[in-house]
Amino acid sequence: MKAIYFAWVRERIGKPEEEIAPPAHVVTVGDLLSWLKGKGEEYEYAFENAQVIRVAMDKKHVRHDAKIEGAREIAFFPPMTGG
Amino acid sequence: MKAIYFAWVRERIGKPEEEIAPPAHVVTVGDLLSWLKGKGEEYEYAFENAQVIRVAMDKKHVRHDAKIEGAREIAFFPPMTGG
Amino acid sequence: MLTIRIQREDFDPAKEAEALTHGRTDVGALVTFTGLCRSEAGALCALELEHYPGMAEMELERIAQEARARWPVDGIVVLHRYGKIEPGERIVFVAVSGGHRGEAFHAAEYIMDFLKTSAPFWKREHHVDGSAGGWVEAKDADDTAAERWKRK
Amino acid sequence: MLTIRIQREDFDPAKEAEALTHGRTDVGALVTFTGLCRSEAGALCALELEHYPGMAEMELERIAQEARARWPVDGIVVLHRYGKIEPGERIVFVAVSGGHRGEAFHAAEYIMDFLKTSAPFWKREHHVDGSAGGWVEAKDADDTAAERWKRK
Repeated sequence: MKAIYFAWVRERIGKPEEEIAPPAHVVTVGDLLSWLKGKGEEYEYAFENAQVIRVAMDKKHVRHDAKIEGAREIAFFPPMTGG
Repeated sequence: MKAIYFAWVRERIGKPEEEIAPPAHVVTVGDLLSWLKGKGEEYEYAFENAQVIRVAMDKKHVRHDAKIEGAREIAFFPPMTGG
Repeated sequence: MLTIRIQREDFDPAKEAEALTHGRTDVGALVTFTGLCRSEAGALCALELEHYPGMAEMELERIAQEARARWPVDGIVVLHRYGKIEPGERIVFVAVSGGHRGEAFHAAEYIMDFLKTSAPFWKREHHVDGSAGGWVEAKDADDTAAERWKRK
Repeated sequence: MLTIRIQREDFDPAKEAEALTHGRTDVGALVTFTGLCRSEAGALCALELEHYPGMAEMELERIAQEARARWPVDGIVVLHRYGKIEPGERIVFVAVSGGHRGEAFHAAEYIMDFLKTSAPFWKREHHVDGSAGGWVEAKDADDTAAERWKRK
Protein backbone atom coordinates (compact mmCIF):
# COMPACT_ATOMS: atom_id res chain seq x y z
CA MET A 1 0.00 0.00 0.00
CA LYS A 2 1.00 3.59 -0.49
CA ALA A 3 1.78 5.76 2.54
CA ILE A 4 1.51 9.54 2.12
CA TYR A 5 2.76 12.19 4.52
CA PHE A 6 1.78 15.84 4.85
CA ALA A 7 3.03 19.00 6.55
CA TRP A 8 5.44 18.36 9.45
CA VAL A 9 4.93 14.61 9.26
CA ARG A 10 6.30 14.75 5.71
CA GLU A 11 9.15 17.02 6.77
CA ARG A 12 10.19 14.84 9.67
CA ILE A 13 10.12 11.65 7.64
CA GLY A 14 11.85 13.40 4.78
CA LYS A 15 9.69 12.15 1.94
CA PRO A 16 6.17 12.81 0.66
CA GLU A 17 5.19 9.18 0.04
CA GLU A 18 6.43 5.62 -0.23
CA GLU A 19 5.28 2.06 -0.76
CA ILE A 20 5.00 0.09 2.46
CA ALA A 21 4.34 -3.60 3.10
CA PRO A 22 3.42 -4.06 6.76
CA PRO A 23 3.46 -7.64 8.10
CA ALA A 24 0.27 -9.56 8.87
CA HIS A 25 0.19 -8.71 12.59
CA VAL A 26 -0.33 -5.05 11.67
CA VAL A 27 -4.13 -4.92 11.69
CA THR A 28 -5.23 -1.42 12.71
CA VAL A 29 -4.10 2.12 11.97
CA GLY A 30 -2.67 2.19 15.48
CA ASP A 31 -0.64 -0.96 14.77
CA LEU A 32 0.61 0.64 11.57
CA LEU A 33 1.76 3.75 13.42
CA SER A 34 3.70 1.60 15.90
CA TRP A 35 5.24 -0.41 13.09
CA LEU A 36 6.23 2.73 11.16
CA LYS A 37 7.90 4.13 14.32
CA GLY A 38 10.23 1.14 14.22
CA LYS A 39 11.43 1.98 10.72
CA GLY A 40 13.98 4.56 11.83
CA GLU A 41 14.55 7.64 13.93
CA GLU A 42 12.90 9.96 11.38
CA TYR A 43 9.68 7.91 11.77
CA GLU A 44 10.16 7.77 15.53
CA TYR A 45 10.34 11.59 15.49
CA ALA A 46 7.34 12.06 13.16
CA PHE A 47 5.12 9.79 15.23
CA GLU A 48 6.55 10.44 18.71
CA ASN A 49 3.16 11.85 19.73
CA ALA A 50 1.10 9.31 17.85
CA GLN A 51 -2.28 10.25 19.29
CA VAL A 52 -2.24 13.67 17.56
CA ILE A 53 -1.60 12.13 14.13
CA ARG A 54 -4.64 12.16 11.85
CA VAL A 55 -5.04 9.34 9.38
CA ALA A 56 -7.00 8.96 6.15
CA MET A 57 -7.57 5.67 4.33
CA ASP A 58 -8.26 6.07 0.63
CA LYS A 59 -8.92 9.77 1.24
CA LYS A 60 -11.38 9.32 4.09
CA HIS A 61 -10.74 10.17 7.73
CA VAL A 62 -10.40 7.10 9.96
CA ARG A 63 -9.78 6.55 13.66
CA HIS A 64 -6.70 4.79 15.00
CA ASP A 65 -8.74 1.67 15.70
CA ALA A 66 -9.83 1.31 12.04
CA LYS A 67 -8.64 -1.84 10.23
CA ILE A 68 -6.23 -1.14 7.41
CA GLU A 69 -7.11 -4.23 5.37
CA GLY A 70 -7.93 -3.37 1.77
CA ALA A 71 -6.59 0.17 1.88
CA ARG A 72 -4.58 1.23 -1.15
CA GLU A 73 -3.51 4.60 0.22
CA ILE A 74 -2.95 5.63 3.81
CA ALA A 75 -2.18 9.27 4.62
CA PHE A 76 -0.68 10.60 7.87
CA PHE A 77 -0.86 14.26 8.83
CA PRO A 78 -1.10 16.76 11.69
CA PRO A 79 -4.46 18.29 12.75
CA MET A 80 -5.78 20.46 9.94
CA THR A 81 -5.28 24.21 9.91
CA GLY A 82 -6.92 25.40 6.70
CA GLY A 83 -9.54 28.06 6.21
CA MET B 1 -46.58 68.38 18.54
CA LYS B 2 -46.32 66.67 15.20
CA ALA B 3 -47.92 63.25 14.70
CA ILE B 4 -46.57 61.07 11.86
CA TYR B 5 -48.16 57.91 10.49
CA PHE B 6 -46.60 55.12 8.47
CA ALA B 7 -47.71 52.14 6.37
CA TRP B 8 -51.29 50.99 7.05
CA VAL B 9 -51.67 53.42 9.95
CA ARG B 10 -51.09 56.26 7.46
CA GLU B 11 -53.45 54.70 4.95
CA ARG B 12 -56.26 54.21 7.43
CA ILE B 13 -55.99 57.73 8.81
CA GLY B 14 -55.64 59.10 5.31
CA LYS B 15 -52.74 61.48 5.90
CA PRO B 16 -49.01 61.16 6.53
CA GLU B 17 -48.77 63.69 9.34
CA GLU B 18 -50.54 66.47 11.21
CA GLU B 19 -50.16 68.88 14.11
CA ILE B 20 -51.97 67.71 17.22
CA ALA B 21 -52.59 69.44 20.54
CA PRO B 22 -53.71 66.86 23.09
CA PRO B 23 -55.25 68.19 26.32
CA ALA B 24 -53.39 68.10 29.63
CA HIS B 25 -54.91 64.83 30.85
CA VAL B 26 -53.15 63.00 28.00
CA VAL B 27 -49.93 62.01 29.75
CA THR B 28 -48.66 58.78 28.24
CA VAL B 29 -48.37 57.31 24.75
CA GLY B 30 -51.29 55.04 25.71
CA ASP B 31 -53.40 58.07 26.67
CA LEU B 32 -52.53 59.69 23.36
CA LEU B 33 -53.62 56.60 21.41
CA SER B 34 -56.99 56.62 23.24
CA TRP B 35 -57.42 60.32 22.60
CA LEU B 36 -56.56 59.95 18.90
CA LYS B 37 -59.13 57.14 18.58
CA GLY B 38 -61.78 59.66 19.59
CA LYS B 39 -60.90 61.98 16.72
CA GLY B 40 -62.96 60.11 14.12
CA GLU B 41 -63.70 56.74 12.61
CA GLU B 42 -60.53 56.74 10.48
CA TYR B 43 -58.50 57.01 13.73
CA GLU B 44 -60.75 54.45 15.40
CA TYR B 45 -59.96 52.08 12.51
CA ALA B 46 -56.21 52.78 12.50
CA PHE B 47 -55.88 52.20 16.24
CA GLU B 48 -58.59 49.56 16.73
CA ASN B 49 -55.92 47.11 17.84
CA ALA B 50 -53.89 49.64 19.79
CA GLN B 51 -51.51 47.17 21.44
CA VAL B 52 -49.87 46.25 18.11
CA ILE B 53 -49.13 49.90 17.27
CA ARG B 54 -45.46 50.84 17.62
CA VAL B 55 -44.60 54.35 18.70
CA ALA B 56 -41.47 56.48 18.37
CA MET B 57 -40.91 59.80 20.15
CA ASP B 58 -38.44 62.08 18.41
CA LYS B 59 -37.29 59.11 16.31
CA LYS B 60 -36.70 56.72 19.23
CA HIS B 61 -38.80 53.66 20.04
CA VAL B 62 -40.91 54.09 23.20
CA ARG B 63 -43.35 51.88 25.07
CA HIS B 64 -47.00 52.76 25.53
CA ASP B 65 -46.38 53.78 29.13
CA ALA B 66 -43.80 56.42 28.16
CA LYS B 67 -44.68 60.04 29.00
CA ILE B 68 -45.19 62.23 25.97
CA GLU B 69 -44.19 65.47 27.66
CA GLY B 70 -41.55 67.36 25.69
CA ALA B 71 -41.89 65.34 22.49
CA ARG B 72 -41.87 67.36 19.30
CA GLU B 73 -42.61 64.46 16.99
CA ILE B 74 -44.56 61.29 17.71
CA ALA B 75 -44.72 58.54 15.07
CA PHE B 76 -47.25 55.68 14.92
CA PHE B 77 -46.69 52.60 12.80
CA PRO B 78 -47.23 48.84 12.49
CA PRO B 79 -44.56 46.30 13.50
CA MET B 80 -41.55 46.66 11.19
CA THR B 81 -41.07 44.39 8.20
CA GLY B 82 -37.85 45.59 6.57
CA GLY B 83 -34.79 43.61 5.66
CA MET C 1 -15.37 52.09 9.88
CA LEU C 2 -19.12 52.33 9.97
CA THR C 3 -21.18 52.97 6.85
CA ILE C 4 -24.97 53.28 7.01
CA ARG C 5 -26.93 54.22 3.90
CA ILE C 6 -30.61 54.23 3.01
CA GLN C 7 -31.18 54.77 -0.66
CA ARG C 8 -33.60 54.21 -3.51
CA GLU C 9 -30.94 52.98 -5.98
CA ASP C 10 -29.33 49.56 -6.09
CA PHE C 11 -25.83 49.13 -4.63
CA ASP C 12 -22.76 47.08 -5.47
CA PRO C 13 -22.05 44.52 -2.70
CA ALA C 14 -18.58 43.81 -4.10
CA LYS C 15 -17.57 47.45 -3.92
CA GLU C 16 -18.94 47.84 -0.41
CA ALA C 17 -17.17 44.72 0.83
CA GLU C 18 -13.93 45.72 -0.87
CA ALA C 19 -13.96 48.99 1.06
CA LEU C 20 -13.65 47.01 4.32
CA THR C 21 -10.59 45.02 3.28
CA HIS C 22 -8.72 47.05 0.69
CA GLY C 23 -5.12 47.69 1.64
CA ARG C 24 -5.62 46.03 5.02
CA THR C 25 -3.52 43.20 6.42
CA ASP C 26 -5.30 42.87 9.77
CA VAL C 27 -8.66 41.63 8.51
CA GLY C 28 -9.00 37.86 8.74
CA ALA C 29 -12.74 37.51 8.19
CA LEU C 30 -15.39 39.20 6.10
CA VAL C 31 -19.04 38.16 6.34
CA THR C 32 -21.69 39.59 4.06
CA PHE C 33 -25.44 39.19 3.92
CA THR C 34 -27.54 40.20 0.94
CA GLY C 35 -31.32 40.13 1.18
CA LEU C 36 -33.15 39.86 -2.13
CA CYS C 37 -36.75 40.25 -3.24
CA ARG C 38 -38.42 36.89 -3.93
CA SER C 39 -41.29 36.48 -6.36
CA GLU C 40 -43.15 34.06 -4.04
CA ALA C 41 -43.50 31.54 -6.85
CA GLY C 42 -44.41 34.18 -9.40
CA ALA C 43 -47.29 35.74 -7.42
CA LEU C 44 -45.39 38.88 -6.54
CA CYS C 45 -44.55 41.53 -9.12
CA ALA C 46 -42.88 43.99 -6.76
CA LEU C 47 -42.30 45.01 -3.16
CA GLU C 48 -42.71 48.61 -2.11
CA LEU C 49 -40.53 49.61 0.81
CA GLU C 50 -41.59 52.52 2.98
CA HIS C 51 -39.35 53.89 5.72
CA TYR C 52 -39.22 56.59 8.38
CA PRO C 53 -36.52 58.98 7.13
CA GLY C 54 -34.18 60.08 9.85
CA MET C 55 -35.23 57.41 12.31
CA ALA C 56 -34.30 54.52 10.01
CA GLU C 57 -30.69 55.73 9.76
CA MET C 58 -30.53 56.30 13.53
CA GLU C 59 -31.82 52.83 14.28
CA LEU C 60 -29.45 51.12 11.87
CA GLU C 61 -26.54 53.02 13.35
CA ARG C 62 -27.63 52.16 16.89
CA ILE C 63 -27.87 48.46 15.99
CA ALA C 64 -24.46 48.51 14.29
CA GLN C 65 -22.87 50.26 17.29
CA GLU C 66 -24.38 47.69 19.64
CA ALA C 67 -22.96 44.88 17.52
CA ARG C 68 -19.58 46.56 17.68
CA ALA C 69 -19.80 46.99 21.44
CA ARG C 70 -20.63 43.30 21.75
CA TRP C 71 -18.00 41.74 19.50
CA PRO C 72 -14.49 42.94 18.58
CA VAL C 73 -15.31 43.56 14.95
CA ASP C 74 -13.76 46.19 12.79
CA GLY C 75 -15.78 47.51 9.82
CA ILE C 76 -19.56 47.44 9.43
CA VAL C 77 -21.64 48.35 6.38
CA VAL C 78 -25.44 48.42 6.45
CA LEU C 79 -27.35 49.43 3.32
CA HIS C 80 -31.13 49.36 2.92
CA ARG C 81 -33.17 50.35 -0.09
CA TYR C 82 -36.63 51.87 -0.22
CA GLY C 83 -39.16 52.38 -3.01
CA LYS C 84 -40.26 49.79 -5.52
CA ILE C 85 -38.14 46.65 -5.73
CA GLU C 86 -38.73 43.83 -8.18
CA PRO C 87 -38.13 40.10 -7.67
CA GLY C 88 -34.45 39.27 -7.96
CA GLU C 89 -33.37 42.75 -6.88
CA ARG C 90 -31.33 43.44 -3.74
CA ILE C 91 -33.10 45.00 -0.73
CA VAL C 92 -30.57 44.98 2.08
CA PHE C 93 -26.85 44.42 2.55
CA VAL C 94 -24.80 43.91 5.70
CA ALA C 95 -21.03 43.40 5.74
CA VAL C 96 -18.87 42.89 8.83
CA SER C 97 -15.09 42.57 8.89
CA GLY C 98 -12.91 41.51 11.79
CA GLY C 99 -9.99 39.45 12.92
CA HIS C 100 -11.86 36.17 13.30
CA ARG C 101 -14.85 34.48 11.73
CA GLY C 102 -16.99 33.79 14.80
CA GLU C 103 -17.34 37.43 15.74
CA ALA C 104 -18.00 38.56 12.18
CA PHE C 105 -20.74 35.93 11.75
CA HIS C 106 -22.37 36.78 15.09
CA ALA C 107 -22.33 40.52 14.46
CA ALA C 108 -23.79 40.17 10.95
CA GLU C 109 -26.62 37.93 12.21
CA TYR C 110 -27.27 40.22 15.15
CA ILE C 111 -27.54 43.24 12.88
CA MET C 112 -29.95 41.45 10.54
CA ASP C 113 -32.12 40.18 13.40
CA PHE C 114 -32.53 43.64 14.89
CA LEU C 115 -32.80 45.37 11.55
CA LYS C 116 -35.83 43.16 10.87
CA THR C 117 -37.53 43.89 14.17
CA SER C 118 -36.54 47.44 15.05
CA ALA C 119 -35.55 49.45 11.98
CA PRO C 120 -38.60 51.39 10.74
CA PHE C 121 -39.20 49.86 7.31
CA TRP C 122 -42.46 48.41 6.01
CA LYS C 123 -43.05 46.25 2.98
CA ARG C 124 -46.16 46.13 0.85
CA GLU C 125 -46.72 43.62 -1.88
CA HIS C 126 -47.80 44.32 -5.43
CA HIS C 127 -49.34 41.30 -7.12
CA VAL C 128 -48.88 40.20 -10.71
CA ASP C 129 -52.67 40.13 -11.21
CA GLY C 130 -52.77 43.88 -10.61
CA SER C 131 -54.33 43.60 -7.16
CA ALA C 132 -53.17 46.25 -4.72
CA GLY C 133 -51.53 43.78 -2.35
CA GLY C 134 -51.39 44.07 1.39
CA TRP C 135 -48.75 45.14 3.84
CA VAL C 136 -46.41 42.31 4.78
CA GLU C 137 -47.12 41.11 8.31
CA ALA C 138 -44.35 40.97 10.87
CA LYS C 139 -43.25 37.41 11.60
CA ASP C 140 -43.03 35.88 15.05
CA ALA C 141 -39.92 34.09 13.80
CA ASP C 142 -38.17 37.43 13.46
CA ASP C 143 -39.02 38.39 17.03
CA THR C 144 -37.74 35.02 18.21
CA ALA C 145 -34.51 35.53 16.25
CA ALA C 146 -33.95 38.89 17.92
CA GLU C 147 -34.90 37.55 21.36
CA ARG C 148 -32.18 34.92 21.36
CA TRP C 149 -29.46 37.56 21.70
CA LYS C 150 -30.86 38.74 25.03
CA ARG C 151 -29.85 35.58 26.85
CA LYS C 152 -26.18 35.66 26.02
CA MET D 1 -25.92 24.19 -7.32
CA LEU D 2 -22.75 23.08 -5.64
CA THR D 3 -19.35 24.48 -6.61
CA ILE D 4 -16.16 23.25 -4.94
CA ARG D 5 -12.79 24.44 -6.17
CA ILE D 6 -9.26 24.21 -4.85
CA GLN D 7 -6.87 26.42 -6.73
CA ARG D 8 -3.60 28.28 -6.51
CA GLU D 9 -4.93 31.50 -8.08
CA ASP D 10 -7.03 34.15 -6.43
CA PHE D 11 -10.79 34.19 -7.08
CA ASP D 12 -13.45 36.86 -7.47
CA PRO D 13 -16.01 36.66 -4.62
CA ALA D 14 -18.43 38.95 -6.45
CA LYS D 15 -18.49 36.73 -9.52
CA GLU D 16 -18.95 33.58 -7.44
CA ALA D 17 -21.78 35.10 -5.42
CA GLU D 18 -23.44 36.47 -8.54
CA ALA D 19 -23.58 32.95 -10.00
CA LEU D 20 -25.89 31.92 -7.11
CA THR D 21 -28.43 34.69 -7.65
CA HIS D 22 -28.26 35.74 -11.29
CA GLY D 23 -31.61 35.49 -13.04
CA ARG D 24 -33.20 33.95 -9.94
CA THR D 25 -36.33 35.24 -8.22
CA ASP D 26 -36.53 32.57 -5.51
CA VAL D 27 -33.39 33.48 -3.58
CA GLY D 28 -34.11 35.64 -0.55
CA ALA D 29 -30.79 35.39 1.25
CA LEU D 30 -27.15 35.21 0.29
CA VAL D 31 -24.44 34.82 2.94
CA THR D 32 -20.76 34.95 2.07
CA PHE D 33 -17.63 34.41 4.10
CA THR D 34 -14.18 35.44 2.94
CA GLY D 35 -11.13 34.39 4.94
CA LEU D 36 -8.05 36.54 4.43
CA CYS D 37 -4.38 36.25 5.35
CA ARG D 38 -3.44 38.50 8.29
CA SER D 39 0.05 39.86 8.80
CA GLU D 40 -0.06 39.26 12.58
CA ALA D 41 0.99 42.85 13.27
CA GLY D 42 3.61 42.79 10.54
CA ALA D 43 5.44 39.66 11.73
CA LEU D 44 4.17 37.46 8.92
CA CYS D 45 5.36 37.85 5.37
CA ALA D 46 3.37 34.97 3.89
CA LEU D 47 1.39 31.81 4.58
CA GLU D 48 2.08 28.66 2.66
CA LEU D 49 -0.92 26.41 2.27
CA GLU D 50 -0.39 22.70 1.68
CA HIS D 51 -3.29 20.36 0.92
CA TYR D 52 -4.05 16.73 0.17
CA PRO D 53 -5.14 16.77 -3.48
CA GLY D 54 -8.17 14.62 -4.10
CA MET D 55 -9.12 14.29 -0.46
CA ALA D 56 -9.46 18.05 0.10
CA GLU D 57 -12.10 18.33 -2.65
CA MET D 58 -13.93 15.25 -1.33
CA GLU D 59 -14.02 16.61 2.19
CA LEU D 60 -15.26 20.03 1.13
CA GLU D 61 -17.97 18.41 -0.94
CA ARG D 62 -18.97 16.12 1.93
CA ILE D 63 -19.21 19.09 4.32
CA ALA D 64 -21.25 21.10 1.81
CA GLN D 65 -23.62 18.19 1.22
CA GLU D 66 -24.10 17.75 4.95
CA ALA D 67 -24.95 21.44 5.29
CA ARG D 68 -27.47 21.04 2.51
CA ALA D 69 -29.01 17.96 4.13
CA ARG D 70 -29.33 19.89 7.36
CA TRP D 71 -30.83 23.18 6.16
CA PRO D 72 -33.03 23.92 3.15
CA VAL D 73 -30.45 25.98 1.33
CA ASP D 74 -30.09 26.25 -2.40
CA GLY D 75 -26.63 27.06 -3.80
CA ILE D 76 -23.28 26.51 -2.13
CA VAL D 77 -19.84 27.66 -3.25
CA VAL D 78 -16.65 26.65 -1.44
CA LEU D 79 -13.29 27.83 -2.75
CA HIS D 80 -9.94 27.27 -1.07
CA ARG D 81 -6.52 28.34 -2.26
CA TYR D 82 -3.19 26.64 -1.76
CA GLY D 83 0.42 27.74 -2.25
CA LYS D 84 1.96 30.98 -1.03
CA ILE D 85 -0.48 33.64 0.13
CA GLU D 86 0.52 37.10 1.31
CA PRO D 87 -1.11 39.26 4.00
CA GLY D 88 -4.29 40.86 2.69
CA GLU D 89 -4.89 38.12 0.13
CA ARG D 90 -7.96 35.88 0.15
CA ILE D 91 -7.54 32.26 1.31
CA VAL D 92 -11.04 30.82 1.45
CA PHE D 93 -14.53 31.72 0.30
CA VAL D 94 -17.90 30.24 1.20
CA ALA D 95 -21.22 31.43 -0.22
CA VAL D 96 -24.66 30.02 0.58
CA SER D 97 -27.95 31.09 -0.98
CA GLY D 98 -31.43 30.16 0.13
CA GLY D 99 -34.93 31.35 0.78
CA HIS D 100 -34.32 32.73 4.26
CA ARG D 101 -31.45 34.25 6.20
CA GLY D 102 -31.31 31.93 9.20
CA GLU D 103 -30.59 28.83 7.18
CA ALA D 104 -28.05 30.55 4.96
CA PHE D 105 -26.16 31.89 8.00
CA HIS D 106 -26.19 28.53 9.76
CA ALA D 107 -25.03 26.61 6.69
CA ALA D 108 -22.19 29.04 5.99
CA GLU D 109 -20.96 28.87 9.59
CA TYR D 110 -21.27 25.11 9.64
CA ILE D 111 -19.23 24.77 6.46
CA MET D 112 -16.49 27.04 7.81
CA ASP D 113 -16.35 25.24 11.17
CA PHE D 114 -15.90 21.84 9.55
CA LEU D 115 -13.65 23.13 6.81
CA LYS D 116 -11.30 24.31 9.57
CA THR D 117 -11.29 21.03 11.44
CA SER D 118 -11.69 18.35 8.79
CA ALA D 119 -10.57 19.55 5.35
CA PRO D 120 -6.94 18.47 4.82
CA PHE D 121 -5.14 21.82 4.56
CA TRP D 122 -2.11 22.90 6.56
CA LYS D 123 -0.65 26.36 7.00
CA ARG D 124 2.97 27.26 7.54
CA GLU D 125 4.17 30.73 8.35
CA HIS D 126 6.96 32.61 6.65
CA HIS D 127 8.36 35.39 8.81
CA VAL D 128 9.46 38.83 7.69
CA ASP D 129 12.86 38.36 9.36
CA GLY D 130 13.57 35.49 6.96
CA SER D 131 13.13 32.76 9.56
CA ALA D 132 11.62 29.58 8.24
CA GLY D 133 8.47 29.79 10.38
CA GLY D 134 6.60 26.92 11.87
CA TRP D 135 3.46 25.08 10.98
CA VAL D 136 0.38 26.76 12.38
CA GLU D 137 -1.02 24.76 15.29
CA ALA D 138 -4.63 23.65 15.28
CA LYS D 139 -6.76 25.65 17.70
CA ASP D 140 -8.98 24.15 20.37
CA ALA D 141 -11.42 26.97 19.58
CA ASP D 142 -11.92 25.50 16.13
CA ASP D 143 -12.71 22.06 17.54
CA THR D 144 -15.16 23.66 19.95
CA ALA D 145 -16.81 25.54 17.09
CA ALA D 146 -17.28 22.31 15.15
CA GLU D 147 -18.46 20.42 18.26
CA ARG D 148 -21.40 22.74 18.87
CA TRP D 149 -23.23 21.47 15.78
CA LYS D 150 -23.37 17.94 17.21
CA ARG D 151 -25.87 18.89 19.88
CA LYS D 152 -28.53 20.29 17.63
